[in-house]
Amino acid sequence: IGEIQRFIRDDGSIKVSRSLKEIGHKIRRKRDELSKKFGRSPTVSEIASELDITVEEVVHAQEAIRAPHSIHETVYE
Amino acid sequence: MKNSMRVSFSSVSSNESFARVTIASFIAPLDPTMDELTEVKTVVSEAVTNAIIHGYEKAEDEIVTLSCSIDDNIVEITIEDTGIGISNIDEAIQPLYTSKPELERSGMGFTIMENFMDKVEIESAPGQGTTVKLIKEFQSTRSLCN
Amino acid sequence: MKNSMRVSFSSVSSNESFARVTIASFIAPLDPTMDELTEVKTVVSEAVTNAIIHGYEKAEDEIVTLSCSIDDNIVEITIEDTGIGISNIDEAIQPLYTSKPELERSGMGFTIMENFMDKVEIESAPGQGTTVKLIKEFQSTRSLCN
Ligand SMILES: Nc1ncnc2c1ncn2[C@@H]1O[C@H](COP(=O)(O)OP(=O)(O)O)[C@@H](O)[C@H]1O
Ligand SMILES: Nc1ncnc2c1ncn2[C@@H]1O[C@H](COP(=O)(O)OP(=O)(O)O)[C@@H](O)[C@H]1O
Ligand SMILES: [Mg+2]
Ligand SMILES: [Mg+2]
Repeated sequence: IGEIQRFIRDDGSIKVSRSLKEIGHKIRRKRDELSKKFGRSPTVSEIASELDITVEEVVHAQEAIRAPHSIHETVYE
Repeated sequence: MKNSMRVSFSSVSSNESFARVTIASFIAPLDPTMDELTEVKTVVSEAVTNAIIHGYEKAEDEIVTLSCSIDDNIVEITIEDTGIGISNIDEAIQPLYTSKPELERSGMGFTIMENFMDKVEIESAPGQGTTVKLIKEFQSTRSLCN
Repeated sequence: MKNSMRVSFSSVSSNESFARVTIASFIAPLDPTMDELTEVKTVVSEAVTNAIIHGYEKAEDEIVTLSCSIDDNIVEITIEDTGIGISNIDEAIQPLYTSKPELERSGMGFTIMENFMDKVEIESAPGQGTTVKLIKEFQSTRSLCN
């Protein structure tokens, strides 16, 4: 129920595609920032706690900003 | 759009989160609102938790199965276990009824499912297990109104 | 930690993304790095895409099965189809080899799998289908070193 209230505060009528993309961009920025800071790739839970979101959200939102047909960008980015 | 999936997983509580992400990711192509997505994740969570703590009484080496089929904008979800089953379904679905008050269960699982979904069907036999079927129709024309 | 799951889904290309999120969510409790997560998603993606476009030649009414088991920090993933199969596996795994140059395939799918995973095993029989098994050991002590 806490999860529900949080989404209502965040305007729950927003489309999933848009909301996930926004979170996805935050994840990407935070990943780059923490990679520099740590000198290694941050873990999923480090990203989640820095952004104050759940690991579930990290996992689902990360997919939303993947451009389709760009497997090689994903690999070599 | 027609699509279906069926996933079986160990009855460990960390898989509640796995089930939530799995269903969310499967219905994401329908582009629901965040509220709708949260509702579907919540009902799946409730049913999977029931399977683990009631059906299997927390035994971790059992299997829970989650299926989902999408036919146009109709989503049908089932959660199955082969656990102890429910002997009195009418009693079980009463708001606040719980057979495990010692676990601080709210007794609101089935009520939440009935609230968030268009249809809830429970099939259960003592000693055989429980299947909960959840159906919801999503608005298909919403993207035209944006 | 011991856990396993097995998911079957329709051979439609939108399920490539579903498979990526599903595997990511299942291994998330191991707390992988974002790089490791991307790598695992990529190999699953490559294998699922192969099943759909090569195994089933884009027929959308077939079934692809993805399984994963976690035993401590060892992750074993299989991707199965019951499609056309591979007659010459040694040739198929060569970097740049593709049987479908007309689709602008890179021929790098198996090479990517071999790069990102500790072990890749392919079982295939023409007319019967293909099973790709991928194994990777994750660091179990990462959280202790922080
Ligand atoms: N999968 C199941 N297997 C066996 N019993 C179940 C199952 N799901 C629900 N029940 C029974 O129905 C009751 C009500 O479920 P629910 O509304 O979710 O409340 P709660 O889980 O808080 O007890 C449970 O207390 C349990 O007795
Ligand atoms: N699941 C499969 N079923 C049938 N053939 C396959 C399968 N996976 C791979 N192959 C064969 O192996 C070749 C190499 O695969 P891959 O390295 O992924 O390159 P690509 O997919 O770009 O062709 C494919 O072109 C195809 O002939
Ligand atoms: Mg309950
Ligand atoms: Mg390929």
